[in-house]
Amino acid sequence: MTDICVLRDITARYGDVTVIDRLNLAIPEGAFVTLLGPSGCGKSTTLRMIGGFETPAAGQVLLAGKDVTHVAPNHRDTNLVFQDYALFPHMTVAENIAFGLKRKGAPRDVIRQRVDELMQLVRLPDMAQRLPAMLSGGQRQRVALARALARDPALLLLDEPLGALDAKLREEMQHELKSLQRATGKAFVFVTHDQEEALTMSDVVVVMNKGRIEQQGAPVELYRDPQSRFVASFIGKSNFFEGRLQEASAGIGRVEVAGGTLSARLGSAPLKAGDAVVVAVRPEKVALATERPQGNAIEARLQSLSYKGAKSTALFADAFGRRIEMDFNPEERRIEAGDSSVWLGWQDADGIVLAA
Amino acid sequence: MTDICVLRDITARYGDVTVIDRLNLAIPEGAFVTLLGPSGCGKSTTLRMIGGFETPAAGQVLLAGKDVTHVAPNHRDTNLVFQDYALFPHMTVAENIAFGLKRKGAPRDVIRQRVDELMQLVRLPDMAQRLPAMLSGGQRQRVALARALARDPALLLLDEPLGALDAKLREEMQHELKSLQRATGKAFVFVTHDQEEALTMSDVVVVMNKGRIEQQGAPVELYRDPQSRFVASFIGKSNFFEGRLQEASAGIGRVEVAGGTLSARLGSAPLKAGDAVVVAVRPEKVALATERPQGNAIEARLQSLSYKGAKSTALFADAFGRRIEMDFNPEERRIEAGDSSVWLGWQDADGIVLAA
Amino acid sequence: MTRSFAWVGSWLLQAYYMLFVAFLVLPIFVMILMSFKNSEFLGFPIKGLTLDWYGAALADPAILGAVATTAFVAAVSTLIALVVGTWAAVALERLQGLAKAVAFVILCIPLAAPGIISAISLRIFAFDIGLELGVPAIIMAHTVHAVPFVSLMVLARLSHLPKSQTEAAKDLGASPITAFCLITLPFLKPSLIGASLFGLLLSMDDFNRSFFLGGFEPTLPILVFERMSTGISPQINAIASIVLLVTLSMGFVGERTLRRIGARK
Amino acid sequence: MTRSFAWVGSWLLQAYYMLFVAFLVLPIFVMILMSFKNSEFLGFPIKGLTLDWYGAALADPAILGAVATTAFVAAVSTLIALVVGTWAAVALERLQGLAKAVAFVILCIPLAAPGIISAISLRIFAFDIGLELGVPAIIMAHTVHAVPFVSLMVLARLSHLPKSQTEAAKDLGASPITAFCLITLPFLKPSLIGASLFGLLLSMDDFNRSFFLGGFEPTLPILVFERMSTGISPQINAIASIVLLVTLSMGFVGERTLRRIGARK
Repeated sequence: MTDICVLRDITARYGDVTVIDRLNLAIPEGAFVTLLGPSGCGKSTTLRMIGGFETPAAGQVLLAGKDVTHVAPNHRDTNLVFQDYALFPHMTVAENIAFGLKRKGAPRDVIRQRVDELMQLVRLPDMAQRLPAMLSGGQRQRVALARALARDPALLLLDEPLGALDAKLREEMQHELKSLQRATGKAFVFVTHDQEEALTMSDVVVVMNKGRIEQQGAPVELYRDPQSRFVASFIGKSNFFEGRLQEASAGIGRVEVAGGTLSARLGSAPLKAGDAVVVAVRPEKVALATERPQGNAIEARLQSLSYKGAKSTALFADAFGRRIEMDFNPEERRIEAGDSSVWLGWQDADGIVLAA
Repeated sequence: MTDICVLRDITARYGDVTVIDRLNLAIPEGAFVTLLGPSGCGKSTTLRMIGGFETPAAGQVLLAGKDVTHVAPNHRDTNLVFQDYALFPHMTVAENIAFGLKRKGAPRDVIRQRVDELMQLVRLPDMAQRLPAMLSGGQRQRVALARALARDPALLLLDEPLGALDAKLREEMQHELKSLQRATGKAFVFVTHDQEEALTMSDVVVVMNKGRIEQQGAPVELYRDPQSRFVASFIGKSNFFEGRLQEASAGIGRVEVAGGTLSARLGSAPLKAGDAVVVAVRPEKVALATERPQGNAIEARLQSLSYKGAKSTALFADAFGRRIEMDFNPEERRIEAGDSSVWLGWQDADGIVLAA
Repeated sequence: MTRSFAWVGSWLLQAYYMLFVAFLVLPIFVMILMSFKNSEFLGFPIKGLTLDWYGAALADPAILGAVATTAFVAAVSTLIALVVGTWAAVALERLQGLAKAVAFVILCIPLAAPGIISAISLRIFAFDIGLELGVPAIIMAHTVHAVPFVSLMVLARLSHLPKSQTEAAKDLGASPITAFCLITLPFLKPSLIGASLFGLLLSMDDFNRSFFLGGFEPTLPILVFERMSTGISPQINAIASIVLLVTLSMGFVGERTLRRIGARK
Repeated sequence: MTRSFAWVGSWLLQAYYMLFVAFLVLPIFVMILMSFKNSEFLGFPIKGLTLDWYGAALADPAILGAVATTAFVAAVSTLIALVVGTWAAVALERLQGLAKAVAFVILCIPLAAPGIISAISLRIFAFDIGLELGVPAIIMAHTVHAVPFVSLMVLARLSHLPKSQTEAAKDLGASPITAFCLITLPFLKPSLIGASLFGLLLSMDDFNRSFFLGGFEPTLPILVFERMSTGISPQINAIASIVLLVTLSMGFVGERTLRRIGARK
């Protein structure tokens, strides 16, 4: 698979602030790539540089092999779905979708046919003559998609387009976007700060933080093998135990933490004995026992219990002030509030040792 | 346990529209009661009638045994935490908290002591001289709580106070609110449209819809034994199979649906053979098999898969156009996309028969 | 009990309010009434009504001439101010930081200057640039006066144009100029209509500038003023009532138009 | 390449803009300049500068008297308009539906009426209610003129006061009146300051109403107008420059104050 878009050593600055720091990224053809990160991490700026709305201070943007770093958006073969949709309020749905085609000077009947086709594709027939103000949030979203797809761009860019929708509609649109991407076979670059959205939709998730890429990979990889503390806490939840690496062998590290020693898989970054590290453990991997279990064990007291229907969350605290979260199935196990201390444990393979 | 507040046959109208229809509700002393429902269900209006900001068209509001239906808010022993916090922008944190005490004519040093005490309680020391504009969302929330608690009300009312906070802070404040409620021993009436929030925090959840109470009970009761289709879909998710009740015996109903017969527990509402009903099944109760299982079985094809880290969701569709969601643990089972049809099944006790 | 007190209080408050509001419009109402009175004396009691004063006003060639001059000055100065003011607003919006602040303050100074001061300065200026007093000088003065209003109204709306609107147009292949014509201008339409109406009213109602820069063709306010030197007459009332009606209608139509446009968005 | 063209274009645009903006303030600048010129002739070239015209203006008892009258009229009419206008706004906010719309339109009519029409109607009204021309009549006219502005400014801000603010005050034990004084009034503070300044400027700069309702004590604009009948002189320029300076300073101080209050919120 070739790469439709490549960013080479991109740097971006606003005044004196470096918002993107020598970033390298390749977007494979036909892939659903998500840029994920907290607000201010540079994900939107990266997207806007691909679209031509920002010019990098250094580095190159390649589109289908050609350097487009200094090409204006109206001469670039990308289209952007804006966060606020940016539908033109004085134009009907059909006029909005036709806008890009008219700029190309396409003949009238070609435009009409393409607009019909796109309105079928995004499932909005019979809306051609409505003004955007008369549409619901989900419908506006669909018009914005159709408009951006109208010029058949090499790459579709989406800047948090689901942010304004409510939870139910959001989930529906996630399914639709994913199947639209499959149907068109185009590469999509999707920006979001919502980790669940990123996991659900993407082929590749690129996790960004402070203008740099922390980790990229398939959703399962990122969830199972986070390679930094940031990724382990930003994608899903993790319990962290800070300590110092004692020894590393056969992919398992032994970490000295307050009150004992923990064992866990080693992350891919090179670590050596004596390094400050954290052991990260997912809440659903934590098991409860009344007796001290073999292997990893932390003695703690229950702080609070919250019932969430399909799962429950128990919050424990240990003698060293650490808070440990445990997710469990309330159908399979009951935890009673009480004052006695309990033991929490997990398999070595369920924890991961990361640089602190 | 006596009831601190009782609503008797409350009706509320805006113009010709009846927003609350003969509602009866009792708030037990010291309980955390949540009014849960979609927007426009009348939950906020109910809260505002307890606080005295709306006067019911009919019915009575009793507070600590006394009829306060026509008593103005400034003469009522309740305090409200507003959705937008309603902090006074020209007053410091300390002045905001002291506002209610000054209206009572409390002496200066009593006020100062109580303000200090409250700022300790909500963990906001050293903020006394700040203006609200200089505080973060979570801090404003805490000031609003302290201000509402200052007059030591018989009942604290909270109108979606966590709506404006981001996910992380929201979860933190849920824990804090719950422990604050335990610490003060006061009854809290909390309004929200977020079912997870309601389940997590409440002793009693009152589910409202269209101005009426659909069901009330402990969180576990509502999730396990929803008594209406509305509750089954509003609290958690459910798959629904529409059909007609064939026979009911020993707490189990047999329901004829398109393509076969399903068995499930009967809900508490009286149903008789021939009634139109739905069978509701939680996504996490659905099991997958390649052969037709014993008991409940639906043949379906996989539509889409979404990975969410700790769980995955598979969306199936059957020959009758029904969409069936199944949640599963991606560590325990893999589902591959494919064209062949599969069988979905569940235990009789995991479904519930409800009026359609 | 408390409730019925509150009710009476609220009723009294509203009654007082109505009385007071009536007081605000009473002078205008009396003026219109007197223009229909069949007597030269502008006081009560009114013994009979007549339309004669209107007939006389509308048959007076001086008045008709003044109406024509007023309309011409208003139309031309508004048109120029509209183009120049919009352009100035767009240019100002592109400036950054200090330059923007300075340009904005400079734009506001002519607005804040009292009418008579502004008139004096424009008269000196006209004298210094060799522009003779008369209709062109009035148009110059009205234009200079109207431009800041146009610019501020356009700026106010321009600041509400999401950046994404013009970006989307460019993303879809529009050049910056096409994007301005197809997206920015239509977005500014309510401001432009509002500014036109405001400019017309400003020019039609202006006394100071028209007086100090006028020649031998008076605008309507100047004519009314000159006639007043012989005392207020029912005929002046008739002219004043017509002017008032036209002004209010323009305001009303403008408000309706803007509301209709607003509702579509 | 495209970029440097754009840069030149943008630079040219800015240069043009600066020139144009300069043209807007040029008349005012020339007027001020002429007030320092040591000659009666108000044109170029300027051969020498002097402060004599200012000295003469400030030593003229007629001018000093006019300043006192102007200040008195402005202060009294603004004070009354502030109280009445705020009260009218609060009352209007409590009305509902049609009553509110009607009250609002009535409030706007005096605003939309041209200055000279308003002045004529107020003069007839003063005559009919037996109020003699002079300072009290001017105060009446200025008050009636200022009230709608005050009301609209207060209303604009009142509509941004979240209902929860006064509800919270009542929830915490405040009576409706206490809630108004402790919460609503402080919230309105920026509007009230803005309306005061605007009312003062409106009164100080008014020509039409002061002219038609005035007696033997002229306000400053009237005095300037009367002196103009003998032609524009450097002394008038000096007075005009001082008035302009005072006006702009008031506007500037007001803007700063409002901005400071705004930043605190």
